[in-house]
Amino acid sequence: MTTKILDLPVASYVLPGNRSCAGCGIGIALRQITAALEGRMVMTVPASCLTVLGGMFPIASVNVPWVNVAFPSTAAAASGIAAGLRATGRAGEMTVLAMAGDGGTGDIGIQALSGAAERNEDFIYLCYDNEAYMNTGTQRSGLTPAGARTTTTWAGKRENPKDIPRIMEAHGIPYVASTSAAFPADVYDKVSKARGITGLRYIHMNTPCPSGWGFDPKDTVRLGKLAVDTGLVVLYEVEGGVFRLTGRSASLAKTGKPRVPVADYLATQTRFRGMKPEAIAAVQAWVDERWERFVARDAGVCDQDLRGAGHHQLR
Amino acid sequence: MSDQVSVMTGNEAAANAARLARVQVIAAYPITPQSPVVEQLAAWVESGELPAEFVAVESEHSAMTVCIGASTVGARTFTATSSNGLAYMTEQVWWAPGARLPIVMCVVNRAMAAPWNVLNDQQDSMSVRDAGWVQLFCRDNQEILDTTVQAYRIAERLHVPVMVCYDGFLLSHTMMPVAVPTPEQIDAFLPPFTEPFTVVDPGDPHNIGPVVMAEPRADETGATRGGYMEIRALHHRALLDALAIIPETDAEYASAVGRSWGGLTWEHLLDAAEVVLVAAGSLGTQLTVTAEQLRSEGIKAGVLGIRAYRPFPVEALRDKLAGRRLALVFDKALSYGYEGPICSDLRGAMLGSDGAPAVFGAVCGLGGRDVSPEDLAEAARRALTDLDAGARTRETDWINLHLEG
Amino acid sequence: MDTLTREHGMYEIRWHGRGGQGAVTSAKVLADAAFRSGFEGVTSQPSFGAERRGAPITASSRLAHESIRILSQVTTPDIVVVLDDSLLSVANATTGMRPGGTIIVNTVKTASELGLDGDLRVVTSDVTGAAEAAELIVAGQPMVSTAILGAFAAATGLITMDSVEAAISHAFHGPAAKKNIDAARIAFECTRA
Amino acid sequence: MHARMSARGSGSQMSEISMSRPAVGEAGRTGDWRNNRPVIDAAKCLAVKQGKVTCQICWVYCPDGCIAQGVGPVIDLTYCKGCGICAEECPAGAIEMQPESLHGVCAVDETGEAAR
Repeated sequence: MTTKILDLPVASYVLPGNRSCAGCGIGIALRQITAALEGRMVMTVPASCLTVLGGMFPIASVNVPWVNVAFPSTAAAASGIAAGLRATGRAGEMTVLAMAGDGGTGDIGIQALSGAAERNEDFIYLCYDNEAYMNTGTQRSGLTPAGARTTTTWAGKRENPKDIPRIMEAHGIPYVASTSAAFPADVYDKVSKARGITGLRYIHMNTPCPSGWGFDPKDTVRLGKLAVDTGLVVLYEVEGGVFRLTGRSASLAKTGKPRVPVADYLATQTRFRGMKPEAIAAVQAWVDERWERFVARDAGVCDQDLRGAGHHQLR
Repeated sequence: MSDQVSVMTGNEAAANAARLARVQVIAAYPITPQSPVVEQLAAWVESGELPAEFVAVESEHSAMTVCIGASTVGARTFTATSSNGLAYMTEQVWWAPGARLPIVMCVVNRAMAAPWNVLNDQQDSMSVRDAGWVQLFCRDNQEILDTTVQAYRIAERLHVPVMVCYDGFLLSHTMMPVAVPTPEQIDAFLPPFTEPFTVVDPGDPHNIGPVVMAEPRADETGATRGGYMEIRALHHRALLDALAIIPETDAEYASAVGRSWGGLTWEHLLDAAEVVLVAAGSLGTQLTVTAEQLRSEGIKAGVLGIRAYRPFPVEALRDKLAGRRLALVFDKALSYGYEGPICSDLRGAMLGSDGAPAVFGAVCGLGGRDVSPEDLAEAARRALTDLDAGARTRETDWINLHLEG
Repeated sequence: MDTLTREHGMYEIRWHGRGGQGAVTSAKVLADAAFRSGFEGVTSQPSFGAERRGAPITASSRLAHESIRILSQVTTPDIVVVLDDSLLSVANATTGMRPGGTIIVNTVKTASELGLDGDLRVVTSDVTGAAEAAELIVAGQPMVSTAILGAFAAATGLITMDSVEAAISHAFHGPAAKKNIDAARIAFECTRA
Repeated sequence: MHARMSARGSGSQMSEISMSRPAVGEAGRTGDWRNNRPVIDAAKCLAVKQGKVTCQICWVYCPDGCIAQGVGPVIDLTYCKGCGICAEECPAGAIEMQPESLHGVCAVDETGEAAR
């Protein structure tokens, strides 16, 4: 069951007057992430928008321990922090949370992340996916969706984004989840669940970005929800190899309600302006195919194959 | 209980030092000729002989990152690498000193690719000399063990990482007798690390390593705190402080363990020497044979070994070289388009000092090119001939180079 | 413009805007327009660092009849340009201004209503109104970044409207260029000293 | 101003490393970034109408943590950047984004009170 908004903790670790852009999705989610860990945590963060939100020396904007690290190194830094806490007898004092953007996770950070996942290091890795290098001015990443214009794909990106949660699942880690900053309670629940699991827990979080995507900051939540309603973003979790849809995606699948056409979502953002009908149709087909696969997995169709991939029980 | 002498490789000596230093987190990635260091440590961790976390990372970049993460939360850390491995971790080789983390890393000196070559020279560590680490060079396996232990004391007093450099194969894979101190001796010398600069505590949250502006800025109490340049200036000051801390630590080690390595520099036959042969690492050991040969020929030669390359011991070098006719510097590395790095640094250090000798450079041993004491002696004779002919500066002499086939 | 003349013939300009408002664009287009107006030396630079939408930012420009060899931020401006009057209370816009300097403010208020003290020449222009009149609206907001150059030309006489229009045409294309030029022309007309 | 590195002493107030402590307002009074301000219409707010801490949707979605739970919620206009998410998401349509110019430029504190 999803935690109700009124049951979410009131305690807040994200301080007002921080440096994030107005309407940034990261802030909405970070409030719940830190609350779910009750501040008993240490974050490690690479160069990214989150670094800026965290504040410039000598003042910090988030009231939890935080270690800034180099761009490619988030998962390795979390590995080192976890090892250091074990070695000094402090592992029980705090959860290690690695938090990086899509580029820091799926592009430059994927080697360290894959290594840490293979070693089943004991930390939560949360990727806030705002679908491009936003902190440097909206250059394409490997997770930028097809059709999106960025400052390095002026005519719109040709390729579909790589599916990092599936890559992480293939490592056989104990917990993989997909969530969205537009669903704070879903973020809270998944981080809370991950907190109680040992080993590498991976959470992928769609995070709308007003300035990079080209929409009015007031629409951050509305568009994040709309993305889920189209099936472009799917809320789910894979726990111990068992897949299930969660929250709005689960009800969408259960009711069989028609999904919102992708075109309606693309029309809300200037980054997709000028997309040709064929390109939109291709994205729709891609979303449909993925959605059918997710629904089938939710019904247990492909579960068996993927469950075999978990190998950490050997350790 | 006193030292037990065993015959071992330089890599084994380094591993023994890490064990004796009671390192808490080890992270490493294989590369020749460093791998045996961490293989040995992995075995000790598995057997329980060394109660440490061993993180078998997927790259050198991550090896240094794991040390950074673990050191940030106050653990004593160790890693080792060589050549391209060091180059691959370069980003983090800069991060560690900038974050003032007392990490110790052995660099088993090896030639840089391309082309591939696994043998010794010192190009790898020279290429990161400016990153802000203390760099110490070792001349034999005993010094590797003793220096690696000393490195922790230096690093943790200054909050600066220390790179212990020793020559690949020539030391790393060469067996020689090494006296291994007892754990009690080392425990008396090296207290646990308890005072990191970094604070990682949910009860007292800090944000470590955030963006620093160019100019100083007020903190939450209104007090002005430094900008990037002030933080870097204090880092530089710590390196300058190392000029005193390194010899002090060596002296403390001598009283605890009974062996001293001279601190910043070391010397052989320097009394009344007119020609001083200068080098870092095992080449210096060979040069002692060369100097004795030259003395037997009536040439007043001596050796001045560089133990601390960063910080560069300017005053010690000026003092030792004042009044000599010639300093002949042997580099196993090159700044392409210029000359050997130690030669450049030494010439700069001598400039304007009283009684400064002429400084000539020679490059040798790149990519493991063999060089004998006699080859080095021949280079010294050539240099003296040039000096007698009136040269005060000279092109770099390439020893044992066969461009003509 | 005697008050603006400096011994070495250089004019220093500081811009105050908000992230996303286009002050950096203003400074860039000014540099081009000034070059086209006969200044052999022009520079324009943002204040370097993270820019966030809505957050106050500054930019610097220099104009001279010789090549400019100073790249530091402008701290003693001859001219200050403020892209909206809400910045006056938060950005210390007049700090360091030279005596007799000119401050150009995008506002609907009059110069005296702004309450700016000191040995200053206060010039006002409803640049937002000009952008609205020219239908220069992006994402619901009137864009003042180029229109302000009309006010700059009227207030200082250092650049011609012809050069402003040429510089805008160089930076923008098609209908966008036309709207920007229209806005700059309207702003030129409604500038009051 | 310059200092000789070889001499210790000055600079003892300076930090050896970059390490910050948390405080509100790292980026300054970010309320200054705002073009439009959220104003809650108490007559429409569900929490006010029901006289208890209910709904709080504006609270949960505020990216900056500028809204405190309450009957009805309280917006901190010193730091509210004016993104408008609260107004967009309010199920009762009780929050309106009003142009700052209606309020004058320096009136944050008084009108912050008024907005409650």
